[in-house]
Amino acid sequence: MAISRVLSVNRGEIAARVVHAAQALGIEAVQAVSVADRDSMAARDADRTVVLGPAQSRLSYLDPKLLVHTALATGCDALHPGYGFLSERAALAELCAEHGITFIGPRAETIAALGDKLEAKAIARAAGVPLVPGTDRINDVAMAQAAAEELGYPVLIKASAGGGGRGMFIARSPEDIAAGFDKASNEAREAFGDDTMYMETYVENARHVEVQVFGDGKGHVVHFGERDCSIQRRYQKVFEESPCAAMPDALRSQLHTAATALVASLNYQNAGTVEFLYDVDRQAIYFIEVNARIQVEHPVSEQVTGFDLVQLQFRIAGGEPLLLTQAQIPVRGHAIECRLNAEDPYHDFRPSPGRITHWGPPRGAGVRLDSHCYDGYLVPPFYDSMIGKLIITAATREACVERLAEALDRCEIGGLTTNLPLLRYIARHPDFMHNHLNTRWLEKTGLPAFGAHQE
Amino acid sequence: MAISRVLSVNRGEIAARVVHAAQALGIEAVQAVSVADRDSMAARDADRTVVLGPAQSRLSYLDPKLLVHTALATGCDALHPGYGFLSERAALAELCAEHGITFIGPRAETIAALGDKLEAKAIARAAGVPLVPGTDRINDVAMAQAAAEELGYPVLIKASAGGGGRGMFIARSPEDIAAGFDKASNEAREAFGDDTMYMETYVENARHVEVQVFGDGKGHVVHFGERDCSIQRRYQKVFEESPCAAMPDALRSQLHTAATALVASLNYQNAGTVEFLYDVDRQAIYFIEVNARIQVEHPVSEQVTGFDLVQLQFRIAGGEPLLLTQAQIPVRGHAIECRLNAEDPYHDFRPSPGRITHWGPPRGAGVRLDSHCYDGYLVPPFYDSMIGKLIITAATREACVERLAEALDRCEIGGLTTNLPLLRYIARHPDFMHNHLNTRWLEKTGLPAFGAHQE
Amino acid sequence: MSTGKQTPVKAGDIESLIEIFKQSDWDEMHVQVGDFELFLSNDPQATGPARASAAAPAALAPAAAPAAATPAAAKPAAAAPTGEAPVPDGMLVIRAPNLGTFYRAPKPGAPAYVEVGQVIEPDTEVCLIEVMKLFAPVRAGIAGTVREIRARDGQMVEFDQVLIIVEPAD
Amino acid sequence: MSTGKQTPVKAGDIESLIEIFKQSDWDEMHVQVGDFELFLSNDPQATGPARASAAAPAALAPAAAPAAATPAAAKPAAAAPTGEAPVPDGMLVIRAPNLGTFYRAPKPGAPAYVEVGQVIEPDTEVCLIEVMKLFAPVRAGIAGTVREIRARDGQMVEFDQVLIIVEPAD
Repeated sequence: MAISRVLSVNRGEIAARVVHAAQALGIEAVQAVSVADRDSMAARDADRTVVLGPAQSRLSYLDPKLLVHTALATGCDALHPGYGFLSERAALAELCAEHGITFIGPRAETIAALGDKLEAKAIARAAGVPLVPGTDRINDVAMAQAAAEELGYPVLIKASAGGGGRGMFIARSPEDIAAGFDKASNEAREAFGDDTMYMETYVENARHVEVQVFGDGKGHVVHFGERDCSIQRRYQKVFEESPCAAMPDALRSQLHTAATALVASLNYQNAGTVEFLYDVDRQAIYFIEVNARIQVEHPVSEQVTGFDLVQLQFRIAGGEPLLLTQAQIPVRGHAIECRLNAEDPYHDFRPSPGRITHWGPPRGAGVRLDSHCYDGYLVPPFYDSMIGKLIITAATREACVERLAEALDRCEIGGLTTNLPLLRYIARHPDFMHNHLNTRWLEKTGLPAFGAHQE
Repeated sequence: MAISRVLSVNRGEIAARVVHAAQALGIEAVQAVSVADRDSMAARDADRTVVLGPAQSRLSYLDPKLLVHTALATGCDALHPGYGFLSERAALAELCAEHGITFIGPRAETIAALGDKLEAKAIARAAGVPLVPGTDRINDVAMAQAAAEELGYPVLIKASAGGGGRGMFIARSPEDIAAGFDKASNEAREAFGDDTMYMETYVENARHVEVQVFGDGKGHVVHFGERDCSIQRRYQKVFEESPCAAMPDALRSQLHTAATALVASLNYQNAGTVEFLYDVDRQAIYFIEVNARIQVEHPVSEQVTGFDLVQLQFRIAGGEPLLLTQAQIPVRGHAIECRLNAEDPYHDFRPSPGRITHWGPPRGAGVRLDSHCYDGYLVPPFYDSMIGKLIITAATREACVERLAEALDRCEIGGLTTNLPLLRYIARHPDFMHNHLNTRWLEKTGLPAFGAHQE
Repeated sequence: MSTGKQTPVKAGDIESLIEIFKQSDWDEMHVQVGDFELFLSNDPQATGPARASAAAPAALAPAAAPAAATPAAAKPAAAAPTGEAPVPDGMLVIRAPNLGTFYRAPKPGAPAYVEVGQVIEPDTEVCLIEVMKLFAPVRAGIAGTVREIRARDGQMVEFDQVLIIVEPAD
Repeated sequence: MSTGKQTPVKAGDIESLIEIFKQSDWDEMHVQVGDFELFLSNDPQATGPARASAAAPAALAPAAAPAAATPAAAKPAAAAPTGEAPVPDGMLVIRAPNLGTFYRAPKPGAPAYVEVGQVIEPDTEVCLIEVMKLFAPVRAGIAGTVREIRARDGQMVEFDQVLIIVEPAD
């Protein structure tokens, strides 16, 4: 059952990470690349590299049949999908299973179930995991006010048939409902021909928190603590940390229980992440979704628990029992990751591919860099712009933020425009230092301030 | 209690390993070097490097006061001694304790007790660990024959006052005893003025096996499997592997129990190795000694268990509880380490220091290299000749040996004479491939054959 | 597929193109040289130009498929394309449009599409490339005489690997 | 201790010496240039030549020791010796014989061993270097006039670090 040769079908830093993790376990790594990635680190370090097709992803990394054909033709008994690309495409997991290739991830049916938003919510509900509270049909102002009293203000009142913000409003008091309800329901009738309204808790001050889980496929599940990924731009995470220092321990323990209960109910296999909205004002958590793969930000969980999660993926997929109990996964210290991107933060984040003429990342205590780049590497223009992840570890969040700011100062990358100026700015922003953040902070406060700052 | 800054006081690959392990845990690493090691990898990668003194070890790495002074003067709260040099000098551990520096290793009194051969044997005996069986005073041939009958042939008959082989002989039968006893006892009287004789089991066919242990200082002890280090030249290990594939499981389990019982009886703290002679003909094990430090060959145990033992040293020394139970440390696959030395195997292993003009170690699945060398590194002539350790991992010993031979073929080191030709020869020797080895194999069979082979 | 006649696009060229784009005010740049296609955009949401269907026609498999295409698990070795034998001067090549299994004949036992010495036209089908039982015929794209068949029947070929060497018709 | 007058031994020299040794039939080679000492041997058991007691005299501590020598835990910074300020032309230097704490005076409150402007002889004691309460006086080794005291009282100095700059007597 143990894996002897794996096909790595992703690119960039995760491909290098997968190749190195496999090799550390004595597993041969074959790297599948597009022609643009022939000189990548994963290609250089793999035991064998094969060229799938041209640079375009859909003719290389996004073709499930081509990947499984390659795995079979190179004698691989396993396939690691990385993140992004086809990592959460049930069809790839299915195709692997059909051809006797171990897919390093959850079972195809798990991926399919969790990929369907409604089904994922039904699974969460059945496992007793809290969702954003809401109501069924609301008929009139009085009923709305009664419901809002129960949910607690602010609430969001929406048209069932709605979309694009029409027939929708936020109410912070009974007066707001009285003033807005009829207008919204009229708007809904006009726009959609249906004035059915309902109500949800409105989360004004939200953090994105998520729990790293691992399952053995037979119901035994453990977690590796939570991550706080509240600093986002266009739903792209920029900084991620573990633990979520802003969360009280009692709520943290609810969070962990909710996450493990959910995946245990699926007999979840391999690595996954359960994402939640953390409503800071109400001190409540609401399920968002499950990501059925290893994530970009997994290193912060590795740093605070001491486990190599990609190696653990290989071990579990290779049939090793999951011998760990939760008590053996203590969370220690604090870790923050930030994403280094080849993009111009002064010009609307436009991508800036090209050749790296000087690659001088920082080194030192608690400084880890996960990257596929090196002196002279050409960042191709065909794919996403991430060139590395800087992961900082220290005993406390405070020390970690200080170390992060210093490490970013020492980071030298020549030949490309990168988002380093923004990362440095955020690392020294008082809101970041004092952990006064939420999911809207970067777009509402951080970026505008950064723009002002540069003048 | 957690360590925040450590002084690394060793050199070569273990210094680099210690610096990197500390940094991975967020611990700042200060590297203490002699002036000859200013450009070493550990010095380059450490958060800070300080020059202790000139190249001579006794004025730098071997001066306990200088090391502790340096730890205090650089604000370190811990000191990692590596292996060799002062790593098992109780005085250094003591001096650290006196000055509030956490010594990353066992307590001073443990080091002192285990460093005394007689005391170590008394500790082993008290813990029920088997020693080489022997007798008290033997008076005459008849008594010797009776005792030998009980011990089983062959036996070694020795003068109590003996040394240098005088008054000593091996007997394989009662006739041998009858023929040799009086001659030996006369020889002893003439040489030492004392004809007291005694008898021990003679181990004709011995393997060196050792158990990697870890203790929390409070009696809880776990092991990380055993290593077979039978390929030795002048008591220097050349190849080390884990597990000892030649040992039956029942005996292996006795071995582990003996090792953990011994160190548990000492409330052993941190990493250690319990060494045994494995008598292959009698299928028995006999205690040799305990090495109260991390060893050169620790990586093979890391490879088959998946734990980072140097990081574990830091965690335990920093006061973390040892949460592992033995069931959580399964041994999986096989690993072999061989030591790359800058020495000339064709000319009596004379050291060959100098500048490395090409550093081209092998890469690939199951290939790990622990080394402080790089392109352009000058191997100084002042210290030992080890330039790296090649550690190979595979699912089985057979696959591991094949992978080792291939990796050695791909290893390119320019500018120096190395022992690579010998390592390659051994890796493909039928006795090595079929694991027909004992502690005399290299000197009696391997080296002579290698000499013949090169003509 | 690309042929030996086309100017190969080098990494240095890509760099120059990126540089030109950076210096410009353009929002998008799309360069196509034979098989080579470069799409640059300042819009991170851009998904690239519509796919030109210039590569191998995606014909369906013939009724009777060649024998199972999975080679035995061979020991990994260096990838072929980078280490492949040089193409003789003046010759053109037909390259693999993607990774897949190379077949010389439409089905087992049938005559090969082409033999050495045979004259071919751009439209001539010269081999099949199979990916998971999907068999795509490869057309020559060039005219001339087949001088060498480099790829071996039933073996995996990688993208851009030289399959067939052709002496140009002149 | 080494002084500015001595020819510094460079890594290249060590290499050349190793090379000479390799080419030879010698069993051992021992080179000493001032403070620099190289011992090469074909015998792995060799322990090196007997220690020459040429370095700083191992004098015992004076009765009254200077105040506690442990600097506060400072943030690690780049090691001093490699980045130190250049020595002015024509000047000699007195360097640290080992890592330790530098003291200008034999005990707290006592006058400094030397001051800027003072004329010194090779035997003049110029400072103390302390390691774990063992105070070793450092002698000048050279004659001249003290022009600068580079090391700061009570601070850690590393091996070979410049302590005092001396203008040679001529």
